[in-house]
Amino acid sequence: MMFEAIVIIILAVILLAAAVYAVMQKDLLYAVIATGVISLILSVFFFIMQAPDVALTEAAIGIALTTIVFIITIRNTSRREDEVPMDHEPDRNENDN
Amino acid sequence: MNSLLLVILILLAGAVLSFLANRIMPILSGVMSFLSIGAAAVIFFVQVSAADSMAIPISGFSLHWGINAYSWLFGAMVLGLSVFVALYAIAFMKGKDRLGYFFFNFNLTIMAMMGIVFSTDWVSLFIFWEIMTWSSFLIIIYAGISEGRVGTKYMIFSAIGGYAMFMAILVSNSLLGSFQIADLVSGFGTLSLGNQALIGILFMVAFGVKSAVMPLHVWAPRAYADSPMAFTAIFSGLLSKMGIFGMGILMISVFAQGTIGQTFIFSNILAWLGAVTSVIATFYALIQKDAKRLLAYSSIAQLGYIIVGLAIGTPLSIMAALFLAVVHAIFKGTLFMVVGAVERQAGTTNMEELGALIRKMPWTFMAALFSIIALAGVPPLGGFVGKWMLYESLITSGFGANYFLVIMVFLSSTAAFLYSYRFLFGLFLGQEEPEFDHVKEAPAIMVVPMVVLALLLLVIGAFPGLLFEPIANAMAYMGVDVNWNMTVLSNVWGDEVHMEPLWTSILVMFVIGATFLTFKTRRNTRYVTTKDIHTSGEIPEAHENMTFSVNFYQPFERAIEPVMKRKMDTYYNRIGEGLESLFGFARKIYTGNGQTYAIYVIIFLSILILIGETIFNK
Amino acid sequence: MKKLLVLLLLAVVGYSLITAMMGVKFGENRLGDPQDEKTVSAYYLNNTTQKLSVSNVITAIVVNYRGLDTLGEVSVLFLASLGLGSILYRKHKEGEEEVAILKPSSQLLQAGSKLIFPAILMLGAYVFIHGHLTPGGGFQGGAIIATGFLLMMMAYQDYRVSHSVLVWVESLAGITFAGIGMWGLLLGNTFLENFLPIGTLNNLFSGGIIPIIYIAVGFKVAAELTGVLDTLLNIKDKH
Amino acid sequence: MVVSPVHFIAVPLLAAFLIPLLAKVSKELVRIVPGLVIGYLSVVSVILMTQVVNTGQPIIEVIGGWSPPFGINLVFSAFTGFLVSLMTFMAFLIWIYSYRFKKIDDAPAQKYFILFMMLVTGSTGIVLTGDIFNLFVFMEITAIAAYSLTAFYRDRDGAEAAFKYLLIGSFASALMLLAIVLLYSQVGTLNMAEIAQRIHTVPQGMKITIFTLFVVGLGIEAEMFPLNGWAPDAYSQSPGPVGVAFAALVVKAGVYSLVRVVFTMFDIHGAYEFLIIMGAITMVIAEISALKQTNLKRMLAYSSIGQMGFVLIAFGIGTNAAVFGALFLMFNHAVIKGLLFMSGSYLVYNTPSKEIKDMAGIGKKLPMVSFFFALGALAIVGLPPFSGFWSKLYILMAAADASFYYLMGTILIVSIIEIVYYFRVMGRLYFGKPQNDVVLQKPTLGGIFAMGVLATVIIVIGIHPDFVTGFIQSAADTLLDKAGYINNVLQLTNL
Amino acid sequence: MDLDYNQIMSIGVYGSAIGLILIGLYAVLIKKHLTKIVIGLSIIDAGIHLLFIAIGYIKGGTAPIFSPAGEKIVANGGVMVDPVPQALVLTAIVIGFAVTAVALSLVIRLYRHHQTARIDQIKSLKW
Repeated sequence: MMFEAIVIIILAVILLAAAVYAVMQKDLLYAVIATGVISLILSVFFFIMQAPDVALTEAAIGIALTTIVFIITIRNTSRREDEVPMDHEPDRNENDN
Repeated sequence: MNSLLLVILILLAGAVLSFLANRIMPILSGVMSFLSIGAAAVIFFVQVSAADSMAIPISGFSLHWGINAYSWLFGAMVLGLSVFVALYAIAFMKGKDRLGYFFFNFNLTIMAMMGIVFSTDWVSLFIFWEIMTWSSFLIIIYAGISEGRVGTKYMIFSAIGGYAMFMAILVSNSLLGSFQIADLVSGFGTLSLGNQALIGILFMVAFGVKSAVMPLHVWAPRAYADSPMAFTAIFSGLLSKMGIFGMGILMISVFAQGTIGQTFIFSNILAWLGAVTSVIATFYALIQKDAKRLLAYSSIAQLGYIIVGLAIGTPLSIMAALFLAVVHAIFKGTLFMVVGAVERQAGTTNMEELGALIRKMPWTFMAALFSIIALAGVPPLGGFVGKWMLYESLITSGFGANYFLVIMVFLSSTAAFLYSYRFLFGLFLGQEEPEFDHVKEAPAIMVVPMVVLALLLLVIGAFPGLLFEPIANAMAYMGVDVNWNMTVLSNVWGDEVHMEPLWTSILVMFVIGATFLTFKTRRNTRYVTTKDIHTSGEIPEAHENMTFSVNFYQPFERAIEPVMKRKMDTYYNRIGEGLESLFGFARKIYTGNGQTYAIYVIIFLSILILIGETIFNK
Repeated sequence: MKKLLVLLLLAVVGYSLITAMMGVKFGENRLGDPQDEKTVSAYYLNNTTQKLSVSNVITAIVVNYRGLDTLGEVSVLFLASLGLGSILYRKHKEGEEEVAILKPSSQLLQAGSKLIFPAILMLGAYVFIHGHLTPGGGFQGGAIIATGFLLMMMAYQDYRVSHSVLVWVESLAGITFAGIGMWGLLLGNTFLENFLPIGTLNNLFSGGIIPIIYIAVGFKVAAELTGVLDTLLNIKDKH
Repeated sequence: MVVSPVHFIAVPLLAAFLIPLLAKVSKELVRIVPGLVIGYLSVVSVILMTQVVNTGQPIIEVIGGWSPPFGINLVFSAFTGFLVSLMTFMAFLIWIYSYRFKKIDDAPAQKYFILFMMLVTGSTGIVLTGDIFNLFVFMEITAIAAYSLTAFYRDRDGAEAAFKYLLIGSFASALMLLAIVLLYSQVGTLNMAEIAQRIHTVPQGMKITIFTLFVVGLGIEAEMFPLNGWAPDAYSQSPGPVGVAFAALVVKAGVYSLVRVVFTMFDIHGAYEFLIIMGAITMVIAEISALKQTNLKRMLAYSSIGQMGFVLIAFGIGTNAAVFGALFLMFNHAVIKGLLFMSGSYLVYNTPSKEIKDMAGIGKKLPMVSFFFALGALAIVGLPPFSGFWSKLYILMAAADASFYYLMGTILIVSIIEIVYYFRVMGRLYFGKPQNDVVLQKPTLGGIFAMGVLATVIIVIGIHPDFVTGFIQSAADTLLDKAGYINNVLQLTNL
Repeated sequence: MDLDYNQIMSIGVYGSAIGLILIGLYAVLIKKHLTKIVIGLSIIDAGIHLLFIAIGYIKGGTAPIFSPAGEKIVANGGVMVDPVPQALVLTAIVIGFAVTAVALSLVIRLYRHHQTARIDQIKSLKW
């Protein structure tokens, strides 16, 4: 039982780290792969929590399909998050809150 | 079938038919409208009696219609004048486009006014009130002057009034449990003073807008002037009287029941507003160059008198007010028709350009002359009687402050002489302009209503008792007993009203004299044009004033300049602009950035999380 | 500034979530007494084997107890593939150069894919056919099959799944699902009623309509996901 | 075959799956079949509605033979039935209206009708279902159909509007899912009747958290301020008929679910005042934003949001009379806003700039359409004798009876703003010179028919409101009868 | 370590679920790139799914699948985890994928139209 708990904690740390990486990474391809990692760990989580059906689904859809859809999108748009804006319109919206 | 319903349905059917008739032949539109109004008038005067009433059940409550002496007076006024105006409109609108639209709304407005008159509960009154508002709005924008801005202003003020009424109705319903007008009258005294004031003020605002009382009048001049004249005759003559109708119900019967009616302030404020309205509007009328505008302001001023009369609240003053209301409907209707005829024949109503139409449009001039005399309150026409009663009632009503009111009313009616004269001079007298040589008399179908109404004024002036009787009935119904031994009435027009020989002779003299003068001028006078040689060979330049019509009352204008400087309009415009820019600022909330919207969602969520306990924990 | 605000908001949201989750003890048995069938889950656990003869309770829930959810879910996927087509549709302009999105892949991948592809299909089919017995089912199986097709599309640049086949599979599967539901309405007065004999537990042919529906779902999901991938992979690049 | 509420979901889904095959037979079938389905559904709804009103008993339809709370159930009560009838009726008119609106030859046009049918199915499903998670699923069906339809036109900024809608809509579904998670952890059931029965066992703090999540999630769908940033964009960028569908179906479903949560599922009393406050804020902000709009459809969108605020206020007052008024307003809003969007999109279509200021004189080019627009404008601001007046009257009556005088004042002042901008457009339509005499698109026969039907409804209901008040009254009674709802749904358990 | 199993598990599972939700939310609210925002949305979804499964978990429970051997597991005093959340999450995952696909297709179209994928550059519809 305690083994499960330790695994969970370790996985949780990796999971959150992957999530933070996915959000912070400027290169979207890596970010997308990080989301794949999130799905992977999530699927393990589901498995540990006695949900094999969900784990299977998450594995097939979360890891494979979602990732590939993201990658196709990146291929069709821009790969870098900090792409140079096409029109140099001053960003008036930065502090409108 | 119930005759009340029949009247309404005939008018409604007339509206629809005239709309459809336009497809077949434009002129049929007007004819259809005239026929339906005529039929309705016949039914109204022949069939409708006090016994008629009907109820229409609607889920939750029911609408009641009925008729009484008070509403009969106004109903008679509406249909009586409308018949003439509808006849006039056939010719006036001939050749204009979208007649179906015009006559549809024309008929609908008249239907709505009859509906207001027939309503004995507030909801149906409100329904017809709003129908009247939007149908008249549609006619105002028919002319399309200044891109509907006039219409918008009219609609804003009407909406303020309408919704004030709506609120008053709903509040009184929630307090008294009934929408009946009679129940408000009987139950008003039981309400707390605060509620009385709330309901009273809201109703005052509602009716004040339509009767163009001082701070709420700004829509009126342009709206009156910019609508087609055939409609302005109705608009100024009758629509504004619906405000008076409601005001009458309130002042005469509702407030009499409540404690608020007895307070000095309430009725006096209204009386003062009326008096101020009449003075200011008269001044404005003086400086107008356009005959339509002049008449529009004059209407506002006249409504001011009526409101003064209602507000003073003595039997004599109420009688004066109602008398003036009827007479004003007739003469102002006629005058607007006159202006309409001039506009149609001469193409303009600018008094600085026009002149000397008397020769070309003598019958129109006759109608104008009679009406303007009635307007100015000169005997022997109807206007005199009403004004005299008003002064009398003000003087005898007892409040010391009313003497000042008398002065104000007197001031404004004196000033009214000035613009009356200007109106006659500017349009019909003065120098002849060559460009108006081609002008001809209006077609008979337009002249006949005007002349008939003008003669009606003569008849009322001579036999005011004809009007006193229904007015007295109406007042008796509203709970004000007319004491026939009042000073003025018992002198000449006592309860046994009869034609005094003196008056008869004066009247005959007057008519003959007027006719003689008219024809005399036609034959022998030499007409002087502006291009005549009195400049001794020098060709006048544009800036040199050769016409008396220009700057007619220049010295007077200079005298009243300080009063004119502050226009109510400007304040409203400023408020409107301020609000618009405020609103424009408010919509900046929608920045267009989807992320900002997402942040709003989370902000909202956080706020609810933080204060949710206090909101929901009950 | 904005970042600070957002962090503040996140703190509030996080705080409330944490306090909320404090009230939900982890691993606690919330089903109540197992014999007490007042709880929905307890009812499912107790009765599924007898009443439906399905050993995978989740399958029973997904396909039968809450079959309407699944029908809705299938339609969501259907709508997504439809919507994708409509959103990404572009009139083909004359003279526009088509650049394929994928780069040609290596020989190894091509050969390997060809080898693996049938196995993946088999696995997917197995997963959804045995949905009522073992973990897995229509969605999982369908998704697995779709990944198989994805592999082929990536390996072979010009690999095309016949659109009309996809449409046929998708439609027929969908019609089977909804049709079985309607058939139940005709026979048993309720939509999606299990009108077939339920068989014995743990047999392949057990559970009445459940395996049939799950197979249909499997085909449908596979077709829809493949359709989505096909649409996305065939975007004509402008550059 | 006996009609049953499940047809509202099964038949359109069956048709949706069938249509791709039918398209291989004939392209025309792609647009005929959805119409037939929706038409059939509106007939079914009328049959069921009369049955429900006559017997006084709601129809509880169980799915899969599992009685609630074990299976999902559909509830066709006087309340839900009223909304479903309204929705299917409007949907059928929208179908007629859009029948020739798009040319069928390009590929997305074939998808339009399926998407539209699914939008209708999702909305009716939200209203009919008695299960909270199922409601979530239908909401997603509606949402995905709505996103795709919003981005339908490629020549507008549809994709932008759709993305904003999707972003906020995803928040809605995430929050709602979270709420369902927490709710399930507390009550262990998903059936709304059973939740209502057990909600008092939930600790107060937890209950409020769940409720907050529901309110925010559903408030997005119900266009509550400040959650409605997506709405003006989505309304203005979607094709005309879809705008109608948003106003007549999607928002109604959102408001329905919010009301269901507040009135039936939870027993939080402060929620009513909350609805009033939020409704008032929504209405004020939306109407003043509408005032300055230059784009007609955007103006209509803000007006629609404002009306939803008004609906929320009416529900928040919470008395029977107020709920009656609110339902009446929902009916009116669907019909009138439908007419406005239908006529408005022809006006917009014939004005290349799509700006109100360039619509001068279009009334001469398109007299019929302009007439319908003017009629709709008169009705929506609540002028008698059109149907909009009655709902306003009833709601304000209820507000007056509950002594909400300030609220009444606010509503009426906002109504004045509403009058200003609607009448400004009306003035513009009829006057001024048309910019060009070319009529790009005359209204189709179907369009005129649909608008004519709506106009007739507006006038007839305006003159004789009792045609619908009976139905609305029983709908209001049903909504407020919480114990009755629970009993009706859960009595089947004992069978 | 005086934390018991339950506490560790709840910190681990709930913590990562809430953490995912918050991190995803951060991405949606702060990041400007549309793809990043969609990534954020899918992370939020993942967190909620995890939360849902965690709520259904029962300590010592087995997966709700009746293998031939343990047919009467409930009757014999054994525990199974709550099957309902699993069924619901199954549905939710598929729906989440559908939404993500639609979102990404919109991103592609927005990029085609505006030649940028920054959300603050794409606001031609406002006020």
